[in-house]
Amino acid sequence: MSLNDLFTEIILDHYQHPHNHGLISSPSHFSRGFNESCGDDIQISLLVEKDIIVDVKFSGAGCSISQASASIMTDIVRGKSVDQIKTLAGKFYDMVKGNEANPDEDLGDAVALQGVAKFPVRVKCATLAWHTLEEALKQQK
Amino acid sequence: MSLNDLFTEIILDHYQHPHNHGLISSPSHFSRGFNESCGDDIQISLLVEKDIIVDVKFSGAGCSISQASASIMTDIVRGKSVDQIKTLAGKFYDMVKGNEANPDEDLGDAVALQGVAKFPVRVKCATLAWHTLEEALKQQK
Amino acid sequence: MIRNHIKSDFPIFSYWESRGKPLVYLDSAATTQKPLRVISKVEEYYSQFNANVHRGTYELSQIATDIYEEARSKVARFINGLQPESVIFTRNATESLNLVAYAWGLNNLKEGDEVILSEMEHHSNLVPWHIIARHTGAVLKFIRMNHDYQLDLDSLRQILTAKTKAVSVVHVSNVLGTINPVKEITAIAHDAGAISIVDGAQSAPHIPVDVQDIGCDFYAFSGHKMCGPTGIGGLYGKYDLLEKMEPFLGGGEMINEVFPTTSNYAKPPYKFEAGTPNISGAIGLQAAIEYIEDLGLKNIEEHEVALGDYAAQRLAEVEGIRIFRPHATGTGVISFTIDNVHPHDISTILDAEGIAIRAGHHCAQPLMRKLQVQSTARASFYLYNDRSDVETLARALEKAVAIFSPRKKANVLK
Amino acid sequence: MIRNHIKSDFPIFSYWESRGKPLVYLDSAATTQKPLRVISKVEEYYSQFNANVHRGTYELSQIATDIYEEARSKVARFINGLQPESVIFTRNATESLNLVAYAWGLNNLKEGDEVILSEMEHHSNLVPWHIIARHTGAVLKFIRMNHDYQLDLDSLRQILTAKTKAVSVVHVSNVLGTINPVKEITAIAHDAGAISIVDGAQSAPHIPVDVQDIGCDFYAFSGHKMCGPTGIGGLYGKYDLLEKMEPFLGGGEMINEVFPTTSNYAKPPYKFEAGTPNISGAIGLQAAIEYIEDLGLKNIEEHEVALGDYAAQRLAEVEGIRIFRPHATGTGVISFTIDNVHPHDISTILDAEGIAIRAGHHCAQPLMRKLQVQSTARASFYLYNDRSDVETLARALEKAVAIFSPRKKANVLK
Ligand SMILES: Cc1ncc(COP(=O)(O)O)c(C=O)c1O
Ligand SMILES: Cc1ncc(COP(=O)(O)O)c(C=O)c1O
Repeated sequence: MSLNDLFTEIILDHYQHPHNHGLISSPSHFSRGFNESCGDDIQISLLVEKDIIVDVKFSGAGCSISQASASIMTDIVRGKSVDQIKTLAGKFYDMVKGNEANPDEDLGDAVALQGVAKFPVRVKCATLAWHTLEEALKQQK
Repeated sequence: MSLNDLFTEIILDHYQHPHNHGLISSPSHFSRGFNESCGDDIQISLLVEKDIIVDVKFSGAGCSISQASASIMTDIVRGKSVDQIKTLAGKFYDMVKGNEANPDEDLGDAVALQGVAKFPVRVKCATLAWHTLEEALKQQK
Repeated sequence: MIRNHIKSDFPIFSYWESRGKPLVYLDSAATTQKPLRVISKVEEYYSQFNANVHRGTYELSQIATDIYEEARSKVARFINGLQPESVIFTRNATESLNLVAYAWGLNNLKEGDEVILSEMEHHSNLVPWHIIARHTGAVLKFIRMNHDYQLDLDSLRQILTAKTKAVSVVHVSNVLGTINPVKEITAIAHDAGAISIVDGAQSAPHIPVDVQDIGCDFYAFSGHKMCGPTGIGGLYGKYDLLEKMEPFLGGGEMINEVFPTTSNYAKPPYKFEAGTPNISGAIGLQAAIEYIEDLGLKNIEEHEVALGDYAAQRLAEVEGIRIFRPHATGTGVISFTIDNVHPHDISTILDAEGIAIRAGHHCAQPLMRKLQVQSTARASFYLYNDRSDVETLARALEKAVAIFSPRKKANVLK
Repeated sequence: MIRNHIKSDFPIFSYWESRGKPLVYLDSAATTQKPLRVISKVEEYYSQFNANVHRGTYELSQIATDIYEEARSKVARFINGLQPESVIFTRNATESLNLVAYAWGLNNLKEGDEVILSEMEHHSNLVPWHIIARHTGAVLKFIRMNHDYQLDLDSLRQILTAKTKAVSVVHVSNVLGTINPVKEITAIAHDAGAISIVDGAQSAPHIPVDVQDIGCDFYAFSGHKMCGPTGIGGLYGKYDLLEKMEPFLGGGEMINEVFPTTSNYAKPPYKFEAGTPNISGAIGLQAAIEYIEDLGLKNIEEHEVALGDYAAQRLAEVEGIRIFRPHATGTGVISFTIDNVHPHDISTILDAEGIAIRAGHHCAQPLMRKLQVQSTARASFYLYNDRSDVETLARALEKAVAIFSPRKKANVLK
């Protein structure tokens, strides 16, 4: 396993300069997720209108993988429908768990996280944002 | 280890025909002892006058060793002083634990229990009556 | 069919054989012997993969976590639990039952509520309820046992009331070998709105168990009674019930967030596994289950019942013997007494011949009183026993009778 | 002095060495590696002497009981407990602390009573008290920590009141390595009529411990953190206190007489050991203690302090590092953060070099908040570590800094 595959330029970039960071002032959905094992903490706030994500922000603290994954995710999901997100999340989990060698192009920048598959201890970090997003969508506010 | 050394004629005799079996009607001292491991249960009632055991009886149920040891003990301790009993008990423990190859003659018939030293799992059975006696003497009634 | 020479899978038999003192081990209801496969697995873990689980952020810890969680999945499949997360690792069946009594009982029982047990329970399914009853004011009631040593389900129906909150019974009795109809008992309990708890310490090792088919809410068992290491056991619980429950032990692993004076908890099973678990124990237990499954639980059961039947028949020839074994559901456990020979003396005489049986109350004092005995002798068979063990046992019992019958004694003692 | 080549006592190091991935194990505060001597002892037990303890009436069971009880005596002598009977075998330090919280706390605390903990406790000495406080209405208070990561005893004196019933503190912090003055704390607690409880999970393995000298009422520790097997730990308690206490878990072994709805209990330590114990674990723990004693605890302590001091000095050279280690009582535990490199990322980068350290909250979330960090990285040294391990660590940390510093990154990644 090479660290190069994990700490890619894109990851470090999103980590050091996260996109969509903060809280939406009146979100329609919100959830907070933890990784007990390493202390990652991510809050996701959403504005969903007619089943479409019109706005999304994240805040929290954690390692480069969890934060970069959240930052990238917010970029990707904006404008997508709730159903599309379900599919996307599934593709993302498959990729980082190494179940899928050729990640779907819908994943966009998230393919930068493909290297996580070689670092099983970091899978939880990569998926935290996505799980928290799915939780938020479940919780009608 | 030979079973002959354990189940001697004297032991079997005391087991099948115990001496001083029963309860003293108005004892000055009383105690009940258990062996959790095998269910032995012995009750000892005493009449002590001027520091001398003038009467002693035992009842209860248990294996041959525990019952025979109680029966023999009641024979030996009658007429002895409380101090003498302490010494005797100590000698008895030494004998059944194998700490003393040549048991003291004061132990009388109790030397029939010498073989117990070769059966470590039975030591508790042999000492139960004596421990219960010592407990009874501690408890002022 | 259990294959011949199976004893050679268990190093302890060759050890004593090689010392000229072959071991006839008939105390498997207390604890079983361990096959080499289990012993080696534990050794391998410590020599190659030892690290703490769950909290680690490096590869070795991930390996340890993976094999620990694989063991959990194995246990869940073994008893047909719906999901791995419904299995909590504990020290033994006793701790599993205490976990239920404390975590469920302390928070769900109030004064006057009733918990139903049975007349043939092991102390492990009695004393925890005594403690919780003292704290909560709950009342304990008992399913009666009939003359064939079976639980009387009518008596269960009679004592059930609207206040009954739990019915907790032993699956297979460690004294009588009775297999209780836990599926029916569970259905009766559920009809009355009570939860059902099964003490499986003597079923998991010996008969196929399907917790979904039984339908019980909790099922407790011990690893050391099924070829596994000491110090590991399990509690299966229905997941939604586990989710709703308060935790039992507090500490590392079982939490989500901890503040100075409050905390919130992780999901089951972690919520119930505080502190560093017995990792090597869990891994050894998996190896034990694999060993048992390779032999086949149906085969093990048949083997034991056949030995039990044969022993019941052969031992009936011993003078003055009284056997406590149901006609309806006999297994590989035989408790007995012999007139004029105390169980402890029987055990000593057998021990001199290299035969290990148990004498005592078998942690079931109320049952002893019900049987009107102070103690019994008990031979319990497992997959590694065979008919020659029964023969050796029977002959030694005849010797015991002779020793305590003065008329015969002279002829037997050398 | 610890002898050279001590790593060869531990099979796991040769295993990874032989696979071309030498293991630099710096997570001994989580769990330690096991010497061959301990692994073999467990194997020997299962291959030669395995039987259930205490209840047996045959020789094999007597042997098992004797070696189990010998292990108890060994533990008692190791911490200079007055008598073997004051040592209770548990699964781990967490269970030991829960035992005290439940068995002592549930029965001795009432609404408004106070329990004093400290700001540097492990969750294992926090969450059990949260649970008991919820059941009893007792109140938790905290000894403050000063700027050198030491407990401030004045703050203890200030918060002590007539309602304080117990003071429970960690002996050696698993995050900071601080050695707390538990003897003084115990004296202060006793003066106020409170009992004193010491969490010794990180002291028993690393420094000489004398519970009589400390004077504490309870002392908890884990076997797996001191070269012993997983699944075994201990609780030392003053015997008269243990005698007066209600039991914790109910079941076999811990009773005297059991009736359907009541029971009375055996003497300590048996009163607190319900069910079949982790026999092989206790025996393995004895072997671990013998191993440690052969090396000498004073030597182990010196070795670790020297490594810790060296590491503190060497790591201080790493850019952006912040080390959380008291000047007054540094040990072999070093927690740190590095600016702009998250502990979890540090751990992954180190892992790629075969270095196992821990990253996270170390089961001490309130302490993390006090330190104003979310998590730290932690290297913890034990008897088998040496200066070359520190060197490897320091160089890998420099690499981590470089990876996260774009300007340097190109030069370090191959
Ligand atoms: C200070 C301290 N207390 C308690 C514990 C709990 O130990 P265990 O997980 O073995 O119960 C630990 C170890 O994690 C510790 O470091
Ligand atoms: C029926 C039954 N329940 C519970 C137990 C307790 O098992 P353990 O001692 O492993 O906790 C036993 C074994 O002694 C048993 O036979």
